[in-house]
Order: sequence, then structure tokens, then C-alpha cells
Amino acid sequence: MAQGEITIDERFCKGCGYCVRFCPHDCIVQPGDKFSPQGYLLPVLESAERCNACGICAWMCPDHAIEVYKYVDSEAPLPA
Amino acid sequence: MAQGEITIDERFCKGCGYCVRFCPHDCIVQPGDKFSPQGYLLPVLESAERCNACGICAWMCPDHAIEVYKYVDSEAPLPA
Amino acid sequence: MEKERVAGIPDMWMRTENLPIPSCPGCQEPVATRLILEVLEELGLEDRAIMVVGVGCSCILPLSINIDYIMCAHGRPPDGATGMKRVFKDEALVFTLQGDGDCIAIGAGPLVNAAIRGEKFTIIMLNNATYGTTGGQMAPTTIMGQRTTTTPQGRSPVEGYPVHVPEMLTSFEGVAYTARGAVNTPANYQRTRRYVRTAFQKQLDGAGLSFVEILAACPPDWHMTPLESLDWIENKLIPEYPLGEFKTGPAGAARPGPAPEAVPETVTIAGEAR
Amino acid sequence: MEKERVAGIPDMWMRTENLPIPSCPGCQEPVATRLILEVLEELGLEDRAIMVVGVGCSCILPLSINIDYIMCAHGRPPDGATGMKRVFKDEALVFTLQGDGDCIAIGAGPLVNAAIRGEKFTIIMLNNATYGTTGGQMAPTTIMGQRTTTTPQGRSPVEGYPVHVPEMLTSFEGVAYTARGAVNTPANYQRTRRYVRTAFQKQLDGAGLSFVEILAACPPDWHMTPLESLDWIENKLIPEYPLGEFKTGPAGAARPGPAPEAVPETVTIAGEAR
Amino acid sequence: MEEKLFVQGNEAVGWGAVAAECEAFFGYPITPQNEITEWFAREFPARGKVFVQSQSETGSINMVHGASACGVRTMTSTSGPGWGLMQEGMSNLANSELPCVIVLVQRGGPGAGTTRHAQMDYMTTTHGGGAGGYKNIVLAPASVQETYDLVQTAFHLADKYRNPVIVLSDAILGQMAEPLERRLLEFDPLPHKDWAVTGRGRHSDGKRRSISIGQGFMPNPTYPTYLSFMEGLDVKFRRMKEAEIRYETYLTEDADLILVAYGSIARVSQGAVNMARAAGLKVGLVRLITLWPFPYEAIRGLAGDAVRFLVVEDSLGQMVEDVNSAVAERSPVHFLGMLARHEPREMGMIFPDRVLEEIKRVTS
Amino acid sequence: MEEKLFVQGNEAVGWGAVAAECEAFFGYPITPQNEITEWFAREFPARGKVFVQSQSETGSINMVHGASACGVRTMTSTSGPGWGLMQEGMSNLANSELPCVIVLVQRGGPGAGTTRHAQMDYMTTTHGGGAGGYKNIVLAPASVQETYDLVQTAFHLADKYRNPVIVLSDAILGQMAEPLERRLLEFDPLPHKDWAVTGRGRHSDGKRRSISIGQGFMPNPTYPTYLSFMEGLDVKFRRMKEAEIRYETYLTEDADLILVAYGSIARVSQGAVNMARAAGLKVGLVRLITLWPFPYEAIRGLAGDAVRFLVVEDSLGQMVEDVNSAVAERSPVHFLGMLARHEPREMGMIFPDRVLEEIKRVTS
Amino acid sequence: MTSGNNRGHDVIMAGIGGRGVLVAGLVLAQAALTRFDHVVWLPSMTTAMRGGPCEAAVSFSSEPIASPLVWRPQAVVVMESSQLQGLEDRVQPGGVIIVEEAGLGRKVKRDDVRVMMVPAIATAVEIGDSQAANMVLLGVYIGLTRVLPPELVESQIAGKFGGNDRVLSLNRAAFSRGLKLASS
Amino acid sequence: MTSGNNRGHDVIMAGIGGRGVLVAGLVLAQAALTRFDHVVWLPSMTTAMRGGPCEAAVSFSSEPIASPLVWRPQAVVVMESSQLQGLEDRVQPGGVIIVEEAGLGRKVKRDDVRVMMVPAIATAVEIGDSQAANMVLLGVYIGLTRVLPPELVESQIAGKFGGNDRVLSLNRAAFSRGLKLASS
Ligand SMILES: Cc1ncc(C[n+]2csc(CCOP(=O)(O)OP(=O)(O)O)c2C)c(N)n1
Ligand SMILES: Cc1ncc(C[n+]2csc(CCOP(=O)(O)OP(=O)(O)O)c2C)c(N)n1
Ligand code: SF4
Ligand code: SF4
Ligand code: SF4
Ligand code: SF4
Ligand code: SF4
Ligand code: SF4
Ligand SMILES: [Mg+2]
Ligand SMILES: [Mg+2]
Repeated sequence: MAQGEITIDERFCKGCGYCVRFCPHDCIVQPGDKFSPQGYLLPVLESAERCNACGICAWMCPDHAIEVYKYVDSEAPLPA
Repeated sequence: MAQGEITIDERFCKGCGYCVRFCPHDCIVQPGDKFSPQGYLLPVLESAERCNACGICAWMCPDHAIEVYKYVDSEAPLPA
Repeated sequence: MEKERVAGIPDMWMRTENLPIPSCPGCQEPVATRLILEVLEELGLEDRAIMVVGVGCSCILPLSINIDYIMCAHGRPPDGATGMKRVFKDEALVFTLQGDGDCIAIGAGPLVNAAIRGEKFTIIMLNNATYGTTGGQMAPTTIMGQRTTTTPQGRSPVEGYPVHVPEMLTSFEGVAYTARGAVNTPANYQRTRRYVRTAFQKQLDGAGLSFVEILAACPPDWHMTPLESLDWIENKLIPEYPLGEFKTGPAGAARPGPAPEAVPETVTIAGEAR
Repeated sequence: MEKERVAGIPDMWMRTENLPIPSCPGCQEPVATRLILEVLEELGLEDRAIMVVGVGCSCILPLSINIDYIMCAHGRPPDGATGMKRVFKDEALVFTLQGDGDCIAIGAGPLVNAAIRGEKFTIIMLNNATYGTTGGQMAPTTIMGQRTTTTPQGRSPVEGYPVHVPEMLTSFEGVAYTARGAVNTPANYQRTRRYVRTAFQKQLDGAGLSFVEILAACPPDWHMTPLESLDWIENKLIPEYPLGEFKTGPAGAARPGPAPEAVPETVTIAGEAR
Repeated sequence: MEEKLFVQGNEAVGWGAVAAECEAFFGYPITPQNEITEWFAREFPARGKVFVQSQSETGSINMVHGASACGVRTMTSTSGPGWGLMQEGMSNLANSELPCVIVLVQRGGPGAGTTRHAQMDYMTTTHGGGAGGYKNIVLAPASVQETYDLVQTAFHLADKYRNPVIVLSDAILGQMAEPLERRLLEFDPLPHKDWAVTGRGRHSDGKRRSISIGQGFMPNPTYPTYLSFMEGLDVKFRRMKEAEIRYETYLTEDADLILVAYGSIARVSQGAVNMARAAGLKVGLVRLITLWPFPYEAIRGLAGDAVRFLVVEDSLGQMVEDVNSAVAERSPVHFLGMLARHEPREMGMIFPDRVLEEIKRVTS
Repeated sequence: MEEKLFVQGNEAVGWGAVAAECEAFFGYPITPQNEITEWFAREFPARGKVFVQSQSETGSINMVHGASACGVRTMTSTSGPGWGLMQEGMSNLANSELPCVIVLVQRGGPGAGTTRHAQMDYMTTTHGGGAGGYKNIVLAPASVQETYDLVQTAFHLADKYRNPVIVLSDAILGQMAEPLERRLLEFDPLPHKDWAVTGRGRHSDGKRRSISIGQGFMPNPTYPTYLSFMEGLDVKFRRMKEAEIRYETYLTEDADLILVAYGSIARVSQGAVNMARAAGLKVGLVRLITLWPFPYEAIRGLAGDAVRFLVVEDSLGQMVEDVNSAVAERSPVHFLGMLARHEPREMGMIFPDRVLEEIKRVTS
Repeated sequence: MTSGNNRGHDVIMAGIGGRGVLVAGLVLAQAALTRFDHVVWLPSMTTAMRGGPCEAAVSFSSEPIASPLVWRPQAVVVMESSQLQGLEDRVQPGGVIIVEEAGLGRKVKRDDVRVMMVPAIATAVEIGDSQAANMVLLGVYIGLTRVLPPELVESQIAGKFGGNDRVLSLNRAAFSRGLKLASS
Repeated sequence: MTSGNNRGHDVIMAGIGGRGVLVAGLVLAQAALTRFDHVVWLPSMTTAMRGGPCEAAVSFSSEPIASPLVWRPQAVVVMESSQLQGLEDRVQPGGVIIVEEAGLGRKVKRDDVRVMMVPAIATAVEIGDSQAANMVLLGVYIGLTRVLPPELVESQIAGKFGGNDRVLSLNRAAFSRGLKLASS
């Protein structure tokens, strides 16, 4: 069950794919047909149910394009 | 018996006393009352008979003021 | 369901007119910077921190960071930081953020002499193994065989060998701390964050110069995709530049204070000199 | 009795108009220079040797030395020597003769980067723990507590700590040899002469940068007599600056030639850059 | 050498250096001259020549110093901040009387300024720079072809006078591409560099050579004293002033307004002159090729009651001071500078149309 | 502050800095300014102020950069080769609009030249230096007292315009000792340095501050674009030109020959004027105090058919170019330079008697 | 003419850095070189920004070209719609404006020039890579103005990207799609 | 007068570096300061040589001193005989030349000035240190010219060398030996 969620701001994302690689729960994918206004390949949160709001995708995002939200009724402790 | 001798060029000597300190046979002294034209305290070869022309006073002289001569009938091997 | 924001754009990041960060896709300089901001926040130093940047891709980042900063000449952040730290002393936390070219090519003189003087600030060097800003020329950190626009055949011994700054700095008594980190994995990110925290702490303790190198991807100048760049860091850069702490002991603690040896006459009027 | 000249003014020394050497009484810079000349003679290099001096008391000595030389900017001999050695390659033996201030204060950038590039010449640094030429200011090599005109209370940690150049240089792969000698005793003289010979030999072998530091007395700026200066070398300088060889192994031999990793597109027209 | 290329001004520098048989290049990256350094990195090792990426511009100029002392032709290039870092070196080269070529691709200043075009280094190259009042010839090309040609000329003049020579390009000229014909220029023969430091064994007279930045305080046979050295430099600088002035006039004969400009802005100005002529205005152009020595006499000769001058320069006003000095109040001198750029961001430019506007304003 | 000292010009720099409440000095040894660095090493730490011996002059100027950004008064000093090494820094300071004072004690150039007196840095300080066409006020004292006074003035002007100010001394002035009265000069009040980088927590508005050498390419609220920055600098430089010209005339009213000189040579020239007047010759002197801005109008005002000028300068001819430009052919301009020194070694000097000789030659 | 070029053609291609606008200009210039003695290619970009505004001015003429700076070109090709602003007014009457349609929030106001709005990015994505949008626009420009025979440009494309098959066929395809768009 | 100084005294002391000529001049200048409002001490030395030529020009006057550079002094004091050469002709008629006699291979040619040859080094060695020759000559100069009362100079010596008894008594002794030599 989803413990959190993320948003990806398409104005800022440059499609590097780091979030895709580092999400420990493989929540994010780059479908390959979604482009940002500037022409970058956008990632999307595909498996939201696996997200535990660990924040990794946000720290590793070079463009500060990701915001991570934890569902408050979730009890899981957050790293860092 | 003297195996060699040295000359000290008074035009160049600046009286540092290095030759005096480093002669392994204590051949050189600075008498204290002999001045170069520029007013430096001059050293003199006092105990010439002990000189074995080792050359140390020459290398250690910062002013290249000393020339060392070896008597040719002397057999002693020279260092360096 | 209620939700709470737990990660995202750092509080100290100010986006100018909602523009994207002006760096290339996959550039890790903003990642390294983020980690520094986290440490500043953690230590509560936002109000006393002063950042000193030189010239390089990292010099545009402080435009968006909500702390005081100066940008000074290419290679000269240690000089600028010396001026600032000597003036402010304990009142400010002063750190430089420099590219590798800035820090150890044109900036080698300032760096080494800040180390000699045991200046009490922190240097953070971003090692991307190239000159990013000017389009990917060789840096002193470029690894053997790496192609750049000035080593089109790959760096060979004709151009020398990669330099290892944290290792080199260990020989200076005025240096309190050196380490090398990376941000190519979440684990390395956290580890490097600890290094930066320790480095700042050394400064707060007045222990001497503290130095952290951070490996950072520069995909366009490596002629790779961002993801390939991360692999290249793991497989090529880290083997050349091992991560870890290289000096942690206090500097200078063993030294007594001044014990004058030779007493010059006080001469107020100069004699001959060159 | 017949007599044969066995020692004295070096063959390569040209006295200008029978004037004394223009240095202070007891200055050991001419002693260190003499030792270099002996090695050049021994290796038969007089005709191929080129000396590069910076600015300092040693820069007037080559006026009297019968080999080709250039004097370049203060701290810049490694740059000048780079220019020369790259042009002449094996055809010349190129070495610098630099003061400590020249070499590691203003000259730290050129020195470190010559080490990074693994330049194939030799650097000889005269450590007299001060700026002799300008009248005895602090040098990076000034020892703790030593009084100079810019550390009138003695060097304290505020001014940092003495720098150990041969030790520092060991971390560079492009450096083939480093050593520290002295000329305060005949034995040290001979030992240092061997270091200089080895350093030149490393250059002839194309092994990389070779470096020899030589401690040398500067009596006036130490505010001592010449003989006191020699004692001070023994009792104070050598304990701070241990004599010996610090790196003797070949540099770079372990490195393969270029093995390109990343292949840039050949772009002849520049894009955006700073 | 008939090959025709389409290259950037910065690349033409490299081709010019090859034509001049330059043997060693030392450089440090800086925009907008990176194509120069990269050209040499690519092309010089392949030709058995020396390329070294220095650690800084101070490094570059001092490596050039060493290489020049060897007697080979050598050069560096830089821009803005890098030029500042070379000033001690420039002064030392002048003291040492070492020939070399420095290509300065101007960018906007001061400080880090911008990496874009500007003409803000006129004063520092012609009047200022480092300490000690030395002088150096400054050549200002206005096309890719002329960049190539003047690099050759620069090497010749450097050797002729044993003095550094500056080729003053700019970001527009350096970055723009034009066709280039690789022709070898012919120059008077030069004496053998008997003064070069090559190792004692290579000198025909068996006597050692030396090159020193301390000429004047370290006596040598040529200059036993400081004053003899100053006299020597004075004579040399005067000779340059007499022999090396270069400029071009364009439609000045009947002109009642004469534009004065150099480099890329001379091209812009020429465009404006063409437009003005098309509109029936009697406008001409003096294009400076040497900025130092400056053609004082020539400009003074053109001045007079019937003539006005308009200096066009992409700066806040530098060369205009020399034009003023040359004209000596014989004619009015107007100035159109960088504040006339078409837009406020760094990409703002002075277009020919803006110059035309000014021509009309001044002549009406 | 009534204390009267007998000190060298170089030491007067230190006392002037104390009077101006300078807080930080960064310097590197070089003759003939060593007494300055040593003075600060001795006196500043004792007063709780900052003294750092830098690793080079490039280091000095960049440490000054950092300290100035903190909002404190700060300075450095150097000579010849060291000045060359500061040129990138000067250009950066101008871009960053950072106030500071640089004391340049001129020595003979170019290159290492000599450590002795000369006036060969007029052009590099007033016209040239680093890249990018910035300007800075140059103050030229002519006595130990005036050195002290002008150091105070320099700090004031630096803060007033947020720009580096140069105090141009020379080896004679720096080394000679004269009585010094330690008087505090009064200046108009200056605004608080709200721009200083002190850490965000110290700003009253809670907003962060920044200082950058990239003004023009990195937008900031004051200068959102490069051109707005250029306009800002242009206005500032014009304001300096209008408000800050300083010079002194001596017996010029009835003079048919007017000497123009600065620094120690102005003193020599004044001696010559006195001798000439004693011999019945109508000779006067314009002594420049600001070399930049240059008193063009004042000199032009003195020019005319009945007047000649004689520029006396211990160089091969630098300031004479500006005098020529100012006079604009209204009067003949003669020049007496370093080639008139009394002997060829570096200790050769231009004595008043030699100047008198030239006065007689010119007026006869 | 306004650049003082007597007999020739001036075009400005504008976009943002890293999207190929300079290369497109260069291909054009090199193609022009086979027909004209005088050709200038002048790139220009910003200092501070990766991905900031960037343009290439290309002039070709049978007579010497005085000014490399072109104030009033016969044509502008705008690859990033935000760039239209500064360029629209500068095109000579009777000239051509070609503009990327993505992101263009408004119409071109000029009515004394030919205007074409082109879905270049979309077309390029269709072909396989948004990076080829530059060649689409170059194709449109050549198709529309016919200042040079398309074959000349095609052979330059072949020369430039010959080393990499994928890139070459991508660019070729993009260029001919552009030509087609122009004639449609 | 020739320096443009209206009412005062100019003296040049010359020697070689490191032998105290500058200090002797400074002691004189500081002594003069207690009597005159305007005093200039101007040292000068060479760049390249330890032990090269070196001189101090001292001027004092009741009126402002224009030129610190003195071409025609009232007196010269020559501590190194080789320096006489350049200075001999410059002394004003009626002035004074004081010169170290050691190494002086010739007579002073001027007959319009007072000349005194002094065995200063020898005298100093006699007292205990050749380094005190400067004070011997200063004593001779003061004794001969009486430009200042000897006590003023003596108290400067006391002030300057007060920190070191041996040096102080050496310099004092040298100065008074100089005074005596002058009156003999
Ligand atoms: C004195 C000077 N020389 C050269 C430059 C041009 N320049 C700007 S940044 C840079 C190097 C950048 O490399 P690095 O420091 O490694 O930073 P990166 O861009 O890789 O982050 C250079 C050479 C400059 N601005 N100033
Ligand atoms: C750029 C520059 N700065 C300063 C100087 C002045 N200067 C001459 S030699 C020297 C330092 C000498 O010290 P060191 O290198 O240790 O040599 P030493 O005289 O002790 O042998 C200095 C600072 C100079 N010549 N050039
Ligand atoms: S917050 Fe963690 S789990 Fe959620 S998407 Fe990001 S990386 Fe994956
Ligand atoms: S890490 Fe950030 S920039 Fe990269 S793809 Fe993910 S959201 Fe986009
Ligand atoms: S040669 Fe040797 S033994 Fe003879 S005096 Fe010299 S040091 Fe003594
Ligand atoms: S070592 Fe040389 S200079 Fe020193 S006292 Fe002996 S001879 Fe004289
Ligand atoms: S060039 Fe490299 S370092 Fe610079 S912004 Fe791009 S990726 Fe980052
Ligand atoms: S100052 Fe020192 S290093 Fe220089 S000549 Fe004198 S003793 Fe030698
Ligand atoms: Mg880098
Ligand atoms: Mg030293």
C-alpha cells in the first residue's frame, strides 16, 4: 500500500533518469513518449503503491524537480 | 709532513670561518687581527704541515676564495 | 489522506522566475550543492555561512541559493576566503565551492598556500574530470585515456597524471581534514554528506583547513548519457579516486606557540634589498 | 716540490672583473651552486645544461656560471623550464634553481602543475627558511618561532606551519624523485651532491620530475653569525626538515599508454561555453 | 597552399601559426578563444610540434617565455581575465626582449564580464598592461583571412624587434567563419637567433648565452647599465613607431565624415559607410590595422575644418582618446560606443543600421 | 593625534591606513615597498587588525577582494612585477564594485627592471592594467605627509565610488624619511555598506547579499543586464572625472614656461622652478595629484601662444601623452625624461639642476 | 542590403543552446560556399546559461560582405518560439519568418512577410529524435526560399554526419520532411 | 641652494651596503629634526649586489625643502674610497669632503673645498669593531662642519643603540673619536 507519493515538475525535469535508477522500489519509469516542453523525456511515477516516501529520488534529482510527500497515517520511519 | 697547501684570496674571502670549522686537520685559524680590504676577518693556514689537500675547505668556502694544491710526490689518495 | 512534504527542493533554493536550473541534463553539481545545503541546515548555519565560488559551472548555482556569497577570480576562492575568514573569524562559516580546474590547475597556488597557512575555512572541490564550463577540456583530474577537447586522443603521460588532492593535502600540518566523496549512489550521497558535515565541524572547531572532494557527473563533456555517466563514475573514476577520509586528526595541536629563536634588531629603515 | 691544483674555484665559475661573489658573508647559496656544477661536470653536461632561475638571491649567481641560463619571473621557473624542455626534449638538461619563497609561495601553482604534468626536468629549491633577497621576511619554510621582519614575534600558528615540499611531492605520479639535502657539513655536502646527481640522472632517463631541496644558511636574515647559522641548521632546521630521499621509484611506469574511454564527436565549431 | 577552407577566426589563428612555422603553443581554456587552444591541441602534436595546456594564463605566458628563449617561434592566446594574468609576463618578455605572439580574443569586461563580443581591451594592450612602460605592436584583423595573415605578420615583427606582438581579435571575429585562403606571406629575411639559449655547446662562438628579465640591473654586454638598456628600448620603440604603422582608408578622399574603427566593428562601420554612400552621404572610414603604433599623423592629416570624425568602438570609449589626441581640435570628434547596442543583454550588438543612424545624426 | 614622527613614505602609508580605520592588510614582499608590508606585520596584529603575508601579489589582491566584500576597509601594496600580477584582480574588483586601496611604489621597469626609483607606471595605472576598460582614481603624493593624507583620501574615495583607488608612490618617496604630522582628515559622511557580504543573519532586511565578478552576465537587482551594468559604470566613471580632479599650481600666473610633473619628480621640478625664479626666469609648475582623472581642462586652460610646457617624468615618456592631448597644439610641449638621469647605472637620477638646464634650453 | 551586403542573402536562425541551431546555420553556410565566394557564419550565445538563447547569422553574397552583423535579414528561422519576440520586427519586408509552432502562444503580427509556423519538434519526435528539429526547420527554410538548391544542403548533411549512420539518416529524413512541409 | 632649498644644509654620505652609511645619515637626520622643521633623509642603494654602492642624502632647513634629490651638497662623507669619484665634483665650492683613507689611491683634486682624509676603519678596529667606522666619520663631519651641536647627535646615538650596551658604547666611542680627529 502506498505510503507516499511524488510529484515531478515538468518545467524543471531534464530527463536524466536518475530518479528512475535510484528509486529503491522501482516506482518510476521513463515511458519514452512523454516529452517536457523543452523536449526532454519525462519520467512518471508508475507504481505509486510501492512508494514509501523515502526521498531518494528527490535528493538524487539534479534539477530539484521532485517533491516527495508522505501519507501521515503511515508509520514507517524515514531515513535521513 | 705537509701533503699539500692552500691559498686564500683576500679579495674574495668574507671571513665566515667555515674553512676554519671544517678543516679536518685544524689547519686554518682566524687570528682576529687580520682584515681584508673590505674589513672582513681573514683566516690563515696556520698548520700547513697537517694539510693533506683534502679540498674540504675549498668546497665549503661560500666565496670560492680557497685554492688547494697537492704536492705531487705525496701518495695519499684524495677523497671525492 | 493527509500528506506531509518530506523531501524536495531544498528550502534554501530560490528558483529564479521559475526557470530550470541552468545546467546540463544529468549534471551532478546541483546534487553536490544540495547536500551542502542540507548540512548547513542541519548545523543551523544558514545565517552565518558565506560561500565563495570561483569560475566554473558551479559559480552560477549560488544565484539560486539563499545564503550570502561572493564569486571571485578563477582559482582564487581560497584567497577570497582567506580575506573573509580572517576578517570574520568565528563569526562566519566560510567555504569555497570550486571546480577541479579552478581548485588545482589555476588555483593550485592559493590552495597550497591556504594549506600552508592553515586557514580555518572549508574547501569543497567538485571533480568532474574536466573543464565543464569551457566545453570539456582536460583538467588535472582527467583520467588516463579520457578524451577531451584538448586530449582528442585520450590523456596520455605526455599530459601527466590525474592529481589526488585530498591525499596530497595530508602532508600539510595546517590541514585538519580531507576526504573524497561522490553522489553517484544514494549511499555515497549520504556518506559524502557526513564528510561535508565533518569538514564544517572542523572549521567550527578552529582546527585548520578542511577539504572535501566530490566526484560529480558531467554527461555532455564525457560524451555520455547521464546514466552512463553514473556508471563511468563507479567503474572508472572511483577506482582512480578512492572514496574515504584521508586526514582526520587535528592539525597543529602538537605545535607549541611561538618560541622565538632568533631576535632581529628592530630596524625601521630598510637597507639594501631587491 | 711540484704541486697540483686539486680543489678551488669551480671551472665553470666566471668571476666578473675579479669582484667577490655578490652575496652576504656565510651565504650558502654559492655552496649549493658549486655542488650542482660539480655534478654537471661529472656527468659531462656543461654543454647541454640550461639553468632556469627565478627571482631571489640565487638569481644573480648564474651571471658567473659558464652555462646557458634564463632568468624568469618570480616563482615561474617551472613554467619557463616547461617551455624549454618541451622544445628541446632530450637535447637539453633543464633544471631550475629557486629560493624557497620562489618555489613554494608564489611558485606553488607552477610547481604543483609541473608535478601533475610530470614534466621531465629537475627542480632545485634552496631552503633558507626566509626571503633573503627582500630582507628576511617569512617564507612558507620559516620554522615555528622564527623571527622574521614579517613575524616579528616569531612565526606562530596564525601564520601556519613550515611546508615540506619533497614529502608533499611524493603523492604525484608524475614525480620521479624527491630528496632533501644540506651543505652544513662536508658529509651532507657529499650526500646532497649524490641527490642532485640522481635527480639529473632521472631527468636523463626521462623518468619524470625530479626535485631536490637544499638547506642553506642565510646568516644576516637569521640574525646570526655564519658559524651560528650552521649550528642552527643542525639543531633547528634539520629536525624540522629531515634529510634524505623521499621518492626514488619510477613515475608513471605502471601506467599504460592512452586507452580512450569516451569518444567525443569531433565538433569543429564551438557551442555555448564560458 | 591553394587549399581554401571555411573556418572560424579562431581556427585561422592556428593556420596562420603553421604558416609562420610556429613550433610551440601554450594555452589555457577560456571563452571565446577555446577554439584556438583546441585547434592547437588537435593539430600541433600531429605535426610534431609542442602543445601544452598550461595550468593558467600566467603559466601560458611564462611557458612562452621559456620556449621563446630557446629561439623557436611560440605563442599563446587568451581573453579578458586571462589577459590580466599575463601582465607581469608581458612586462618580463619586454625586458628580456623575447619575441612571441599573443592572440587576445576580446570579450566583454571588466572582470569576468561576459564571454561575448566587445572591444574593451584597446587601452590595456596599447597603453597599459604590466608595469614599466614597455610597448608592443598591436595588430587588429577584421576578417578571418586577415586573422590568418596578421598572425604571420605578428611572428615576423616579433622576431624583427625581439618584442612580443599582440594580435587583437574579438569574440565576433574569433567565432565567425569565413572562407580562408592559405597563402604564405613573404617577409624580409631575419637574422639568425644567435642570442637563443640552447645549451652552451650549440653556440658557434662557444660562449654561453643568457636571457634575463633583469636586463638593466644584471649587466650584460649589450646593456651594461640600466640607462643603456632604457636607451636601447627607447630606440626600438621609436623604430616601431616609425616603421610599423598600418591602416586602411575607405572612401575618405571626398568624405566630410570619417569613421574610425578597428576589428569586427570596422566591418560593421564599412557596412554603414556603404549604406550611407548609397544614400548619397559623403562618408569614409579609416580602419586601423595597428592599434599601436597609432596612425596619429595620418588621422591628423585627414582632419580639418571641413571634416568630422565618428569613432565607432564596442566599448565605453577607449580608442576615441587617441583619435581626439591625433585630431587635436582640428575637427569635431564624435563617438558611438557600446551603449548604442541594440539590446541590453550581453548579446546586444552595434549594427550597421545603428551606425548609419548616427552618421545621419552627425551629418545633419 | 598631535604626535610628530620622522618616518619613511612607506611607513606613512601604514599610519594613513590606521587613520582611515583600515582593518585588513594583505601583502607580499617586494622592494621598494617592503617597509609597508613590514610596518603592517608589526603594527596591525598589535591593534587587533588583520595582517596576512600572502603567497603572491595575485594572492594579495584576491584576499583584498574577499576582505572588501566583508565591508571592511582593506588594502595592499606592491611594486613593478607585483603590480602586473594584480591586473586580473583589479579588473575583477572594478566589476564587483569593491572599494579598496592599492599602494603602488613605482620602481624601474619593465620586467624585474631595477628596485630603484622610476615613474614608469603612469600608463598602466591610468589607462591600462587588466582587461575590460575599467577606470580607477590614481592619487600621486609628493611628500611623506601627503602620502599619509592621500591614503586617507583614497579610502574615502574608494568607499564613495565603490571602486579600487590607487596611491601611486615611488621608490624615492617611499624610502625617504620626512616629518609626519598625524592629522585626521575630514570627509563627507558615507552610507552604510549595506551591500556587504556578512552572512545572511546580519542584514536588516533578512535578505542575502552577494558580490560577484560576473556582474553583467549574472543578473542582479541593480544590474539586470550587461548594458545596464555598463551604463552604471559609465555614469560612475564620469562622476569621478567630474568631481575628483586634483592638482596644484605653483607660480603659473605669470609663467611663460610651465612644468608638469607628479610625485617625487614634482618636488625635483619645484626645486628647479625655485632656482629658475632665482635666476629671473618666469617658470611655473603644475603638479598633478590625481593622475586619473587627468586635469585636461586645467592644462588646456593654461595653454596658449605665450606659454610652453615642459613635462618632467622619470620615464621614457608617458604622462607627456596626456599633456599633449590636453594642450592640443595650443602650446609647444617639451619633454625631459629618464634619459636625462645623471649617470647610467640604476642610481642615476634627474636632479633639479638638470631640470634647470632644460628650462634654460627651452626658454632661450 | 541593410548589412551593407550588396548582393546576397542574410538569414538569422535562433533557438536555445544545445538544440542544433548553430549546426543548422553551419550546414547552410557550407552549402552556400559551393555557390558563393563570400560567406559568413556568425554564432552567438549567452554566457551564463546552459540552454540559453543562441543564434547563427548566415550571410552569402557574390561580393565581399562588409558587416558580419545583420540587422535586417531576409529571413529568420526561429527554433524556440520565445525567440520570435526580438526577431519578428527585424525581417525585411517581403522576407520570411519560419517559426516552431510548439509553445508559440500567439500569431506572428507582421503581414508584409511570408510566415510559416512549423511543428518541427513534433515532426522530429515522429522521426525518432527531437534533436533533429533543426534540420526540419532548415528544410522548411530551403523549401520556402530556395536560396540554395536542396541537393547542396543535403550533400553537406551527408558530409557532416557521415560518420554515424543513425544520425545521418535521422538528419536526412528531418531535412526532407522540412522540404515537404514547405511545399505543403 | 641648488636643490632649491633656500636656507639649509645638504650632505651626502656614501659607502657600500651593510657598512652603516644609511644609519649614519639617519642619526644625523634625526638629530637635525630637533633643530629644523624640515628634514629629508633619502637612502639609495643598488638592486643586484649585496655590498654594492649605497648612499644617504640628508637635507635640513628652516624652510620647506623642495627637492629631496641633492645635486650640489655642501658636504660629502665618503666611507668607501671608490665612491669618491662620482661625488668629488658635486660638492659646492667652500664645502667639505670627508673621505675614508683606506684604499684611497689618490689625492682629492678639488682645492676650493675643505678636504679631510680619515682612517675611519682603522680607528674603528682600534676601538673594537670595523663596523663603527660610520660613526667615526659622522663625528668627523660634525666636528668639522658644526652644522649641529655634537650633543644632539650623541643623544640620537643613545636613543638608537640604547638597547645594546656594547653596541652603544662602541658607537659613542667611535663618534667622539671622530670629533677628536676633526679638531686635530
Ligand atoms: C583567468 C581565467 N581563465 C580562464 C577562464 C575560463 N574558465 C571559466 S571556468 C573554467 C574552468 C572550469 O573548470 P572547472 O573549474 O573544473 O569547473 P567546471 O566547469 O568543470 O565545473 C575556465 C577555464 C576564466 N574565467 N578566467
Ligand atoms: C612578482 C614579484 N614579487 C615580488 C618580488 C620581490 N622578490 C624578489 S626575490 C623575493 C623572494 C626571495 O625569496 P626566496 O625565493 O626564498 O629566495 P632567497 O632570496 O631567500 O634566496 C621576492 C619576494 C619580485 N621580484 N617579483
Ligand atoms: S520517494 Fe523513494 S520510494 Fe518514492 S518514488 Fe521516490 S525514491 Fe521511490
Ligand atoms: S532525476 Fe529529476 S531531472 Fe532526472 S529524470 Fe528524474 S525528475 Fe527528471
Ligand atoms: S685542504 Fe683539507 S686539510 Fe688542507 S686546509 Fe683545506 S680542509 Fe684542511
Ligand atoms: S670559508 Fe672562504 S670566505 Fe669563509 S673564511 Fe674561509 S676563505 Fe673566507
Ligand atoms: S558542462 Fe558539465 S559541469 Fe557544466 S553544467 Fe554541464 S554537466 Fe554540469
Ligand atoms: S640575504 Fe641570505 S640568501 Fe641572500 S645573499 Fe645574503 S645570505 Fe645569501
Ligand atoms: Mg571541472
Ligand atoms: Mg629563501
